[in-house]
Amino acid sequence: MRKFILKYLIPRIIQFLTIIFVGITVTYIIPRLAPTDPVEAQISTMMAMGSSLDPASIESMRAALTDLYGLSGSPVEQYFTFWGRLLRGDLGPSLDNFPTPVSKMIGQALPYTLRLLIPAVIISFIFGNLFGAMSSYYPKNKALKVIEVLGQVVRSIPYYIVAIVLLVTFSYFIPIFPFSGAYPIGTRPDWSSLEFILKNLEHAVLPAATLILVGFGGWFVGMKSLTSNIISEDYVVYVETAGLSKNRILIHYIIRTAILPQFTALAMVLGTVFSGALIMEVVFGYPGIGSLAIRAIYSNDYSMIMGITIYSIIGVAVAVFLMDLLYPLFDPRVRYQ
Amino acid sequence: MILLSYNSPYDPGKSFVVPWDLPPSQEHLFGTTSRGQDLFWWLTFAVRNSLFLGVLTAIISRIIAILIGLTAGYRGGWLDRVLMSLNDTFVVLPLLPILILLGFLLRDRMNLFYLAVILGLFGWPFDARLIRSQVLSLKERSFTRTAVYSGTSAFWITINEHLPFVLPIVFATTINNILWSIGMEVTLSVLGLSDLTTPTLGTALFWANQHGALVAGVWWWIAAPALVTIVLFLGLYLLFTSINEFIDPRTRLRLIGG
Amino acid sequence: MTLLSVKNLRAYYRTEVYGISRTVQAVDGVSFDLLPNEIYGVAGESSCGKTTLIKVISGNTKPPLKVLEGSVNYNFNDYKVDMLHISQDELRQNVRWKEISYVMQGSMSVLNPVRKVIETFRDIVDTHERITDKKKFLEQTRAHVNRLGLPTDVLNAYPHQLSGGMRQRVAIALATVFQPALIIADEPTTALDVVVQRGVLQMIREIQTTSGNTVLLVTHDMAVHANVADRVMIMYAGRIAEEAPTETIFDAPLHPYTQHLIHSLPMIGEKSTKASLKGAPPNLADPPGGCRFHPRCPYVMDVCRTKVPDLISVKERHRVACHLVEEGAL
Amino acid sequence: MKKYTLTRRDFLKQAAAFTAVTALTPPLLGEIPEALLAAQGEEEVAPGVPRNQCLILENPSGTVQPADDFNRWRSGYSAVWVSGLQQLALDALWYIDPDAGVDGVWDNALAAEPPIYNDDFTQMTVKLREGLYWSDGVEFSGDDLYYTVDLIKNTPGMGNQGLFESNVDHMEQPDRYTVVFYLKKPNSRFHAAFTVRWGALYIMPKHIWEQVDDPVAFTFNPPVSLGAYKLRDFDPNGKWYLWERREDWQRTSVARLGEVSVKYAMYIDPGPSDKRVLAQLAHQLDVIHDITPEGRITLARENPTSVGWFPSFPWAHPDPTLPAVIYNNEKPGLDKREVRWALTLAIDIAQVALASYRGAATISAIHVPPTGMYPQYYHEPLEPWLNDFTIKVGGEDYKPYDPTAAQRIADLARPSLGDLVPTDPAIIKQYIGAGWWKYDLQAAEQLMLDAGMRKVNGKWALPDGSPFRVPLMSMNPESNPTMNRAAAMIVENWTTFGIDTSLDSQANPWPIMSSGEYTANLAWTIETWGGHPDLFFFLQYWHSRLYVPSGAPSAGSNSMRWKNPELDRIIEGIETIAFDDPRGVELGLEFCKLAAQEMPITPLMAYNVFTTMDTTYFEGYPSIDDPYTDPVPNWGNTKYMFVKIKPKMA
Repeated sequence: MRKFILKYLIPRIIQFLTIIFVGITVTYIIPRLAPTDPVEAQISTMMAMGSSLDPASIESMRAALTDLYGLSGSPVEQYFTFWGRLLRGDLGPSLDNFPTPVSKMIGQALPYTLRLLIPAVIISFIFGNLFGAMSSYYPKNKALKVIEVLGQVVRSIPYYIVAIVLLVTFSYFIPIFPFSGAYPIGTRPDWSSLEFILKNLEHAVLPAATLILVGFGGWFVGMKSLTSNIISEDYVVYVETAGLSKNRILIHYIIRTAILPQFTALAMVLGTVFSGALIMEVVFGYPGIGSLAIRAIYSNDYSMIMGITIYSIIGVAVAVFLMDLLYPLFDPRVRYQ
Repeated sequence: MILLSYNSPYDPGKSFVVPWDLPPSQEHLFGTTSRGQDLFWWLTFAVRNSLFLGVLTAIISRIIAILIGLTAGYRGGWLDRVLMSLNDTFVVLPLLPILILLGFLLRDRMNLFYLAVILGLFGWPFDARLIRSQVLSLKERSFTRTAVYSGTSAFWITINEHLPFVLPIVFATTINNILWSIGMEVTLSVLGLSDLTTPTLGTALFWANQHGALVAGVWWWIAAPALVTIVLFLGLYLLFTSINEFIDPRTRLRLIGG
Repeated sequence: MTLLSVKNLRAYYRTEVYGISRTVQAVDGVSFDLLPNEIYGVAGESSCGKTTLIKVISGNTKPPLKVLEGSVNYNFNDYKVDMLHISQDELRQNVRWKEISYVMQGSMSVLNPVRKVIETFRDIVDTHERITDKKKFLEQTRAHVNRLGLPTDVLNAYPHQLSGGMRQRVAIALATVFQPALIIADEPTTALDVVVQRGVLQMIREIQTTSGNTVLLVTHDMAVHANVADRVMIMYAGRIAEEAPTETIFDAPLHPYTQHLIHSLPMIGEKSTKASLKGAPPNLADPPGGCRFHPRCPYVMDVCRTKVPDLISVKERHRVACHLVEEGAL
Repeated sequence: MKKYTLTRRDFLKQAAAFTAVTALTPPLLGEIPEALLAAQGEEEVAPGVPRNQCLILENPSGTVQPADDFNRWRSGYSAVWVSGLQQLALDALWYIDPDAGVDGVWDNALAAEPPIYNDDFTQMTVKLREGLYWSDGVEFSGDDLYYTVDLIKNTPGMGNQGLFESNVDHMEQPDRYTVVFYLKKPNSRFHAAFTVRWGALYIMPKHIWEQVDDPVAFTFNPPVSLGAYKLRDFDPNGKWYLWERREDWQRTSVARLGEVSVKYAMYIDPGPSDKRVLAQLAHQLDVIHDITPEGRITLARENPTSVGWFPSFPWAHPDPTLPAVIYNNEKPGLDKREVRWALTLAIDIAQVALASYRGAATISAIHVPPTGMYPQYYHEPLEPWLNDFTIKVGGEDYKPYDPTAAQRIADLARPSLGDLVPTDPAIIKQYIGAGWWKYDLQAAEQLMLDAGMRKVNGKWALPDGSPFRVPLMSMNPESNPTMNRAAAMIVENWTTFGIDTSLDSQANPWPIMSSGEYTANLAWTIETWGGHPDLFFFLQYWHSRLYVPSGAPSAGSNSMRWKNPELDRIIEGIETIAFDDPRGVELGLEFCKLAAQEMPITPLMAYNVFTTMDTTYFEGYPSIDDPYTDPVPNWGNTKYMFVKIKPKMA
């Protein structure tokens, strides 16, 4: 056990912290290289929105805002203040919706994204892997070949195009799904009401389909290449010779072993899937993190963009870490080494 | 299509050179846009530019991936751990917000070339990991050991002995990388964050959206670039699989029976 | 009465890659019989067609491997099986493991690395005799394993927790759950060290003696054959070179290739260096004409280059394919 | 007997399918039978709220986050302001209409009469109406006004805190309905802070706020109304806000102008332009704030119940805002008047109008928006002057004005839009504007040479041969692509002329403008009252004493860094006269002439907003024929729509 902690756990904890540290530092630096200053953004936006401002009064306002946004001091001081706040779980106020804390807004949007993202990722993971394994196990099957080509093509097509094609096809030309939002206008979200949940599901079909379709091909091709080695492994040939049924071999011998690296890959692609969800939510007007991020981008809301980026870095890092921790449960070889 | 762009009767930078909003016809194969451009000819430039971006990105990211993958794989030890930590960090970073911020930063200097460089700088980690693991397995083989015992420097071992084995992987993933970068360009362009005056597959969709092509009934302005993108991706994908089959010794082995 | 009768078997690999077709003549005109209650050894260099032969007789013919002609007929106590025409279902249901089981080459790695050993037992048993009583299955399996001298603990272990020899024994235990009529053992000892090898061979021998079934033992290691086999067949480049009872093969080999194999075995007290055979085994995609051994044969004659030697019986139970023998020179 | 019944859901599906198909296949025109529509009107959009009693409007700021924060007074901007809060629930002292107004341009809303200044503009007296009540039954009085100004003046973090801090010395309350402001320095436009033109200082309910410890953090939920509506319900995710008419709406300031007959109003986030069009085609969105010109054309063709500001082309409501090509007057090359003029003459306004608005633009050659009452105040009086106006090109007098520009645009738009484009020259002038500057590359070239610029390898360069790069920044918000489309066209025009340029499309260009980190920029720095001719609204920032060089944030809207002694004189003149003084218009005309000569920025057109209203359930929307207010639904002024709009099926 001690060996396990030293050889397995400690390096992974270090990796986990490195990811978070590097990611967050980069996230801190990049926005500050941008040409715009959040305080000026605020002042200008207010003027553009038609508030009459006396020129002389702008100065006093500027000072007040700089202080409030925590932008005073040298960049190094700001950096340490930043970490200090982060460790306290305080991502600061949203600049665009001052003084609402960024974490509160993310907290509100996150469940929508997760409710969509998690089932979509799981579905595409299961089906992609299943079909991928089947396609290398049954190399002659025509239907699987068609699925493979389709999956591959869709996978490489940008999320935006897949989303817009689905939207146009199934909301405009064949209007069977709603074209915007997570529930109808005028309805209040009520997760205890079955009717509402059904409405929400109806709204989630196309956005989820986008993520599933794009994700599917990746798992498919990954599984196919993993299993193409495994199907010629001795223990597979052996049980084939022993007359085990194809399904049993596929599930217990081929998928069971090939799925392990796929779990690690699952954690790795979460960052990419997140980017996809961002675009998808924009196309479908789905009220999650993606919509929040796009609005923040359009309003130069640095603290919000940063909050979202930090959340997703931490989220993905935690997911990777958890996967690493859970991995020994699936793979006895690691467990006993 | 790329070659055709050199024969285009129209300058893609010019608007109102043909009647606008014409549906596809013999004269205008893909119809004309609301800006009075012939969509077919315009898209020949778009495909050319998008492919240029993809290839450039692929080249840059390949160089980085090879350098980092070979170094990490061969040197091992702390250097490997540092490089792979960096690698995993790049994998995990949500790229889109970062690209958007960089788009803000570079503003109109964000042309295709810079975009390719930036995408190249972000597009390497998956491949570097792949190359590293390949090198790790090569390291265990006898010829490496022989070379090590015979005193060949690490650098030359890497270049002479490992690169030839690694290159097939590099080629195999190139097309994926090209597709990825073209896709990123589309995403950024649709958000209006790239060089919008250069015709690309992304800017085609951007301007179509800007002109409300969908509700205006100018469906071909959306359909043509989407179709061309899909055909292009399909073509590149098929190229990818056949190259892969050709290069991958395992597949080849299976095909000829061993 | 024979257990297995193989007649004039021809099995080739046919591939077509990028328009170039290639044929590998892996098994080319092989005939032999297996008798009940014997250990039959098959020897030969790697890629001489041993593995292909096993594939065909155990019903594992999958493209690009193709049987061109010949027959493979079993007779398991009046249950007759034509291996080349049996349906996959029947093969799976009634023949595999129940009548023919398999100890594979590299048996070290035949166990699923991420499942406990007992799971593999369960899968195999369940496939052929649906498990209804789990307790009974566990008891029987434990008893079976113990009978073979293995501790019960191995059942709850993962493969990587077992030593190579132990894994090989587990594989043998797996192969004998149903007391099959034929056990095909393909290089069962190759990756093991000498001490462990002995144990494993002893186990095979014991099983054979107690249950009276037939073992088809394939290995390139002549020493192994000398130790356990009743009869030995020498294969060269897809064809049978010689077949005889073990003593005959080792005492009076007729084929130059057999002679070479025997002479290259280390003998106690021998001092002289071994003469090695010149050249490499032929490429079966483009085998030499006539006797396939002729390019390497120290006694090559003109006829060897053009005419394929027949496999002729020189004595009872001793067959050889060599022009020298045909012409009575030996 | 064959019974033909439809469940409501089936019907909705079919209706949606039908509308979508008609939207996408123009030849398949058809109308939904009236009977079916009536049935649809009984639909509930929310529990207890029938569709035909609920006006559904677009909240152009989209989704509101956080949704439950109604503090309109905090510094910063929130989408909640325009979710009905400032239109329906809050009220201010005065309103200036961007158009003609229900009862004149100026409306005394909470105030009983216009502001009363003393002679040197150091005192402003406000007299308030009596008999107005908050929605919780408390009476409105001078206490609320006094409290609001006092709180904001003394609370950093509140919007406009600096404005009141730097202007207000102290206040007095001679009686319950009168507040007197004593100013720190003379200010003839102090009332502007209280006057709604889009938004202004709204009055707080003192009895609520005085119980609050931290006014900056206070969320004012639920908001207590002084307007005719109160909040009924809202989406915690900020997609919709449902307002309900107050039982006692007669005790609010709009009651004296007419009956408030719309029972419910819902402000929603309908998604991007295309989705808004589809929503209106399905009669699920009564007031669209803005869509692409193409979307508007589709509605004009497919949905006969959709109406706009103009009955036909160009439909849009022109905001009192002037999109222009703004030059950074400090950049080498652009500091020369000749160069700025050359760039102006290198723009083909007809192509720009087609590319941006498909011709549905209202162009302006002079530096005030051609909207509201401004054509009468400025454009028409200046027409003869413009016809004779000359600049020096190659040492000779050159008449740059092209009076036929609007006509040309109409002619170019006609082939694709046909009868939708008016033919009557008078109507064209009213809808599309009058003339603009000539598209004359020869004159432009001569002007460049006059300024000492040189052509190197086919591209213009500075006199010393160094590159002259003019990237054009443009605003490209999510909601409206027209400015970006115009900018792309100008980039093309300039490239043809040999300018080294590119398009720099920004979602939020305002901070960049302010700091002067740009060369040329398509946006606006000129905004006006719309209904009132006073130009001090934007000119207050343009005096050279407020000049800030590039690199630091500009004072207000002088982002082009223009300074001119003549301009200073005009501004000083306006400062010292009263708001309604007729001399203001004369000074304004002088400003227009000066700006035409100097061309610090190139005026283009009005910011046309394609506000589109559906008359299926409601009628009485404002239009050019009944311009009682601006229909653009995020304006605080749209509260006047609610005394004019009537449900069709009561």
